[in-house]
Amino acid sequence: MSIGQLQAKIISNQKLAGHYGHLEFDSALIAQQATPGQFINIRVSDAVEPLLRRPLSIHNVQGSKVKIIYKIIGQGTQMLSAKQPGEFLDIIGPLGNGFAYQNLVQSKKAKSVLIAGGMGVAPLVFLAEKLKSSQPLVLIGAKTKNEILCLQEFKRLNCKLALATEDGSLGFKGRVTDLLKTILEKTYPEVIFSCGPQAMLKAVASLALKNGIDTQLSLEEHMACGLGACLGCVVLTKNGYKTVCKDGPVFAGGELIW
Amino acid sequence: MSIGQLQAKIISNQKLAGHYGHLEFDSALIAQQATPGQFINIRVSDAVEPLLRRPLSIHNVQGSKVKIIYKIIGQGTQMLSAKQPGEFLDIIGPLGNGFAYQNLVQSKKAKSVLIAGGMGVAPLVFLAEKLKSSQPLVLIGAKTKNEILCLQEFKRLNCKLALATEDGSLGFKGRVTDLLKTILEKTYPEVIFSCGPQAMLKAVASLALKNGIDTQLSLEEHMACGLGACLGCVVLTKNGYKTVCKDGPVFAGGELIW
Amino acid sequence: MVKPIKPNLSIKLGALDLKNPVMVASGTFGYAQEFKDFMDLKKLGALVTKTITVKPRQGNIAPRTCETPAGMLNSIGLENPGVERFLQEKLPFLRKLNIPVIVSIAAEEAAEEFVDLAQQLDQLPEVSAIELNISCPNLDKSRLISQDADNTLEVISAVRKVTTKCLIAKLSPNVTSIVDIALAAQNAGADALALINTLGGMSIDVHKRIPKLGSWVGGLSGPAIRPVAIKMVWEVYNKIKIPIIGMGGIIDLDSALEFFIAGSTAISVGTANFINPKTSLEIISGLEQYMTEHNIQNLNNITGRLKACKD
Amino acid sequence: MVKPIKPNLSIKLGALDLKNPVMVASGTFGYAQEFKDFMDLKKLGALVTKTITVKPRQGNIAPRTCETPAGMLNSIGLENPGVERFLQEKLPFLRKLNIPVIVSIAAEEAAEEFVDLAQQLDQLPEVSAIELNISCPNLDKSRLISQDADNTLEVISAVRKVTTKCLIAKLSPNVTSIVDIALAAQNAGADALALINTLGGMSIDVHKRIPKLGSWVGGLSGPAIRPVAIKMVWEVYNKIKIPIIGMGGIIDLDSALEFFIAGSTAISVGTANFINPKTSLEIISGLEQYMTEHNIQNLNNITGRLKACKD
Ligand SMILES: Cc1cc2nc3c(=O)[nH]c(=O)nc-3n(C[C@H](O)[C@H](O)[C@H](O)COP(=O)(O)OP(=O)(O)OC[C@H]3O[C@@H](n4cnc5c(N)ncnc54)[C@H](O)[C@@H]3O)c2cc1C
Ligand SMILES: Cc1cc2nc3c(=O)[nH]c(=O)nc-3n(C[C@H](O)[C@H](O)[C@H](O)COP(=O)(O)OP(=O)(O)OC[C@H]3O[C@@H](n4cnc5c(N)ncnc54)[C@H](O)[C@@H]3O)c2cc1C
Ligand SMILES: Cc1cc2nc3c(=O)[nH]c(=O)nc-3n(C[C@H](O)[C@H](O)[C@H](O)COP(=O)(O)O)c2cc1C
Ligand SMILES: Cc1cc2nc3c(=O)[nH]c(=O)nc-3n(C[C@H](O)[C@H](O)[C@H](O)COP(=O)(O)O)c2cc1C
Ligand code: FES
Ligand code: FES
Repeated sequence: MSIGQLQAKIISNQKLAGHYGHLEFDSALIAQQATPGQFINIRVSDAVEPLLRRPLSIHNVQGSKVKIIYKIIGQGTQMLSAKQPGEFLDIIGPLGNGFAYQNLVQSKKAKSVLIAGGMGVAPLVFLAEKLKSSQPLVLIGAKTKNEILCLQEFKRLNCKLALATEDGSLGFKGRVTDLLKTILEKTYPEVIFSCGPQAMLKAVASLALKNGIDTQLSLEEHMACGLGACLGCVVLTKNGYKTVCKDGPVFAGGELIW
Repeated sequence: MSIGQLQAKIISNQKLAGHYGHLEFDSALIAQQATPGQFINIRVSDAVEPLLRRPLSIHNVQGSKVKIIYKIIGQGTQMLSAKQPGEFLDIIGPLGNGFAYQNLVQSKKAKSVLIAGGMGVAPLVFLAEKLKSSQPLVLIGAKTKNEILCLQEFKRLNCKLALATEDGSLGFKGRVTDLLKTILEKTYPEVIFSCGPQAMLKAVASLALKNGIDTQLSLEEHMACGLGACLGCVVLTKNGYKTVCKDGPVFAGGELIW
Repeated sequence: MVKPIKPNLSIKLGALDLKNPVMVASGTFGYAQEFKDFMDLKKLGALVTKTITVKPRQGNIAPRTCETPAGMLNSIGLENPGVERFLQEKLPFLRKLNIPVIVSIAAEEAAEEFVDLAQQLDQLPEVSAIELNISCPNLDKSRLISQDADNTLEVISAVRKVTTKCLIAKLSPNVTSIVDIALAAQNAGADALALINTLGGMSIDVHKRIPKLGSWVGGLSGPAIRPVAIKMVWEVYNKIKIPIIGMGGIIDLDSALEFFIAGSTAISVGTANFINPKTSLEIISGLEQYMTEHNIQNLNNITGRLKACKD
Repeated sequence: MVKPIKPNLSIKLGALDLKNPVMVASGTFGYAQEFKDFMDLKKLGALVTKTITVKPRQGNIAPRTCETPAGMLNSIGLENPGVERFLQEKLPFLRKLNIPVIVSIAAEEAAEEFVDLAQQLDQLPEVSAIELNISCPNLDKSRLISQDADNTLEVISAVRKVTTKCLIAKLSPNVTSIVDIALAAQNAGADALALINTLGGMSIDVHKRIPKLGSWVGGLSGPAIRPVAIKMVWEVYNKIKIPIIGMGGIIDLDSALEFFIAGSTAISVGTANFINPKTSLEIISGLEQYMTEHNIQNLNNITGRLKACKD
């Protein structure tokens, strides 16, 4: 598997409700190699502002098309949202190590739970697609209703869905990790895959640990190179610091020191 | 007369042939006060790149409409050329002291010559309009044919026109100052108004001096504030350094020390 | 919810009271007159003049400014009309504004000029404070006063003897240890420190192969230098007792807050005055709103209040 | 018109020959392996490794980088596997590239570590040069070696005694006089100088009120610092005889040319490797084209060739 730096043509770039966007570009190299949990590093401006690339998860692939979804939070994602179809994006990818899921692909019965917090849905749709034969249970949590993303996509993949919003505007009222707690009283998955805010991932990890369940957690850190070269994006693990961009972004929960 | 900082709505922004553009915006404050030779200072980006405003001459005014023409030479003018009608431009102006021409306005016979080099036409169209009753002679010089700008506008103002291109692709073959030399053998204007590259202005000044003709020259210097506050944009005069943005941009040729 | 009380933006620099902590930096606001047409100058916390010398100065040859990534270089060279004409031609307008006027002064040759200037200004009620520019990179000197702790101590001590006015020492970032210089200034009796002046810099036109500045080298300012300024403010804040006036790349409320949190009692807007002349006024109103929303009564609940680590 | 001759991009750093003057800066290119997938590493003039220490180093706590206007801060803290594992795990790949490998080294506690490391590296044919990182701002030391001329002289002299390899001294810009330090390095027998390491900086998240870097302060790099680096290169170039490797905000051919014209014999690409990993290769081909177009045969017709003034 090899990383490429390429000029990828934008196929579509749509604003979603709220401050979200959905972008498709064309890259056989990335589409063919990408595995769920990997990401790309996008240069949003060819000027010096903003200076660094922006890391974004591979949301899904289709033929030679690669999809990403993004939340507009600052200058970089703002500029990304302004890109027009037909323009070219300077992209480096696919990057990092994705989720370890292969042993579950063939299985016919649900052995896995996917938990997304907010934008954490981004890499999980791709994963759900790989696991669809086993109909994984997908938990999505957010502050409020309209921050629950990708519902339709998960439904299309006929995943079992359970939702949680902190204000109760949709599904279970409370944290998605509280929802998980209740669920773990009934079901006993082999693996929990999760992506979202660090606090949530930490809660997921400790819950799973209590129940003796493996976890695969996708982390975020501020990145400069995205290639494992600058050693900027580290997290502390039982084997010392590791880079989120190269050793991760997905880590086994048991490996991490919070 | 008072300077304003305003958000002016762009009425139109057209690309002209070559690397030129033509922008109209709405500002009663500037349109009503502006005199030929004054300029405005435009903030082309609300990020920190490029950091400083860009000074541009007032090309003409019509009612509350203000026109500028620009040559795309770098990041700032590039960004300016990308602005869309309806967008708002952060503009400070009108700035500086324009051409001293009032004593000629009423005159019926041509007493003045206007000499433009390249983009130097920018402020001279506005001036020609004020002087049209006296049908001034307008000399325009450029490297080649398609760098001769605003021909139609000067014709509409029924100015007498004489052109010079260094490659001879249009009009007199050679420097516009050489053309001026031949003209000064026949005619004897009271004032020469000129705007263009420094080397050209210098040549115009010395020619005029030889012939005992007053000159009004519009200079350019790198600017930070555009308000006379930073003392960054100075030129050396017989009375010491003066600011191009506040004391100028127009100076009497005799005042300058080259 | 109880209606929040109006926050108190006033601060003290030595004996000098400011109604708010936002001023405009020396050399970036001329003598204020240039900005009167389009902003309400009376709202400023204080105003620092372009640096004045005893004799008039022509300044350096053009070009005197150029743009750099997220910053600019300048080599004005302290062009100013000299103290006499300043008092006649510039000060009257400033007086009418009824805001604290801080006069920045520098010496061209001998340090005594500082004393001479300070003595003249000390007489004038309309001068609220004196800022000693011992850090201008645009005098062709091999070493600036504020690049040496002993010289800093000496010069400020001498001036301290001849004036009771609030005395501000403006320091250069081009030093190995800003803390050493800051301590010297404090020991010499400075009432406050202005941090930072410009960073030495140079830029070349690679096509013409000439320096972009007529005098080759100049001072770097603007957002580009903000991280350098923030670090120095923070380091100095932890070692001295006198208030700090923070500056270096402030362009909006957030960048101003960064300086307060790093340890500034007041802040100064410089290069941003060229880009958006209203920056300082927008920071004042923004600051008031911010303090109201977060129910912060006094600025000393922001100054230096950096949390140990994220939790 | 006569067909122009192919320009000669080769340069010399002491006894070391480089086929072209473009290298990648320590800490910004890992151990090259990270970039092998998408660029032809063999084209590089030379490659400088991440700084190596005697013992393995964990480095600083996260976050270790943050963005600033036209720049970035880093506080990696010299994370590295230690010299032993470097030789076992990293050097073999580098050897295969057949390009000059410059190993950057630093001491954690005692200056003797420099000597120790230099002795080990001196043995190895695959090591072309040794760069002494006496300027890393990310060791919690009050003062860096290269912030003191005497320490600089001492350390480099000691290393000079134990190796005949090309010795490069990497200097910190956080000094009052870069020339004093450069002279000390030259007198100590350094073959070349690397200018500049990062500028000390700090950035604060004003909403959380915490420093953006886990270790609070770090080093500023990127286009923002280029004017500072250019000035130092130019000043040092005029005072010393040994070649300068210029760096600080190089992102393209023009910014590279700026460093050559200011007096650099070679240049190093740092932060730009994160933004466009091919920057160094594009500069090499761009430089060749530039020299061909302008009929410049050798780089010494560019290095330091700044015209006195515009005409
Ligand atoms: C491996 C990985 C995958 C990601 N996938 C997605 C995704 O699929 N969709 C999505 O919307 N966002 C994703 N993010 C977060 C995304 O990178 C940031 O939201 C984005 O960089 C913000 O840039 P900005 O300029 O808009 O915001 P600003 O806050 O202005 O960015 C300032 C700096 O902080 C960095 N930064 C800000 N937020 C984050 C963050 N959460 N993680 C890392 N760096 C950050 C930026 O890269 C930039 O360098 C991912 C992050 C990582 C590390
Ligand atoms: C009083 C005045 C009136 C002007 N009128 C016009 C006009 O009507 N039409 C037009 O096309 N141009 C005009 N110019 C020139 C115009 O300001 C520059 O072309 C423009 O600033 C270039 O910006 P840039 O970012 O595209 O180029 P860059 O070269 O990237 O700009 C880099 C820096 O140099 C400055 N700069 C570059 N060229 C000039 C210049 N010739 N004069 C002053 N500063 C410069 C820029 O402002 C910027 O700060 C005028 C300049 C002045 C001083
Ligand atoms: C054009 C210009 C002129 C300046 N002149 C002076 C001066 O005369 N005296 C002085 O103490 N500082 C002077 N400075 C420095 C500023 O006061 C300020 O310390 C510095 O620019 C950093 O702040 P900034 O990044 O907000 O501009 C000048 C700065 C600029 C840009
Ligand atoms: C993330 C990062 C890590 C760095 N690590 C080192 C290092 O280990 N040793 C060293 O001598 N310089 C190190 N540097 C400094 C660079 O080598 C270079 O001197 C500096 O970044 C200026 O160049 P630039 O602006 O092109 O990045 C590092 C810089 C960055 C950005
Ligand atoms: S971002 Fe450079 S190592 Fe991860
Ligand atoms: S640009 Fe500031 S004085 Fe002219």
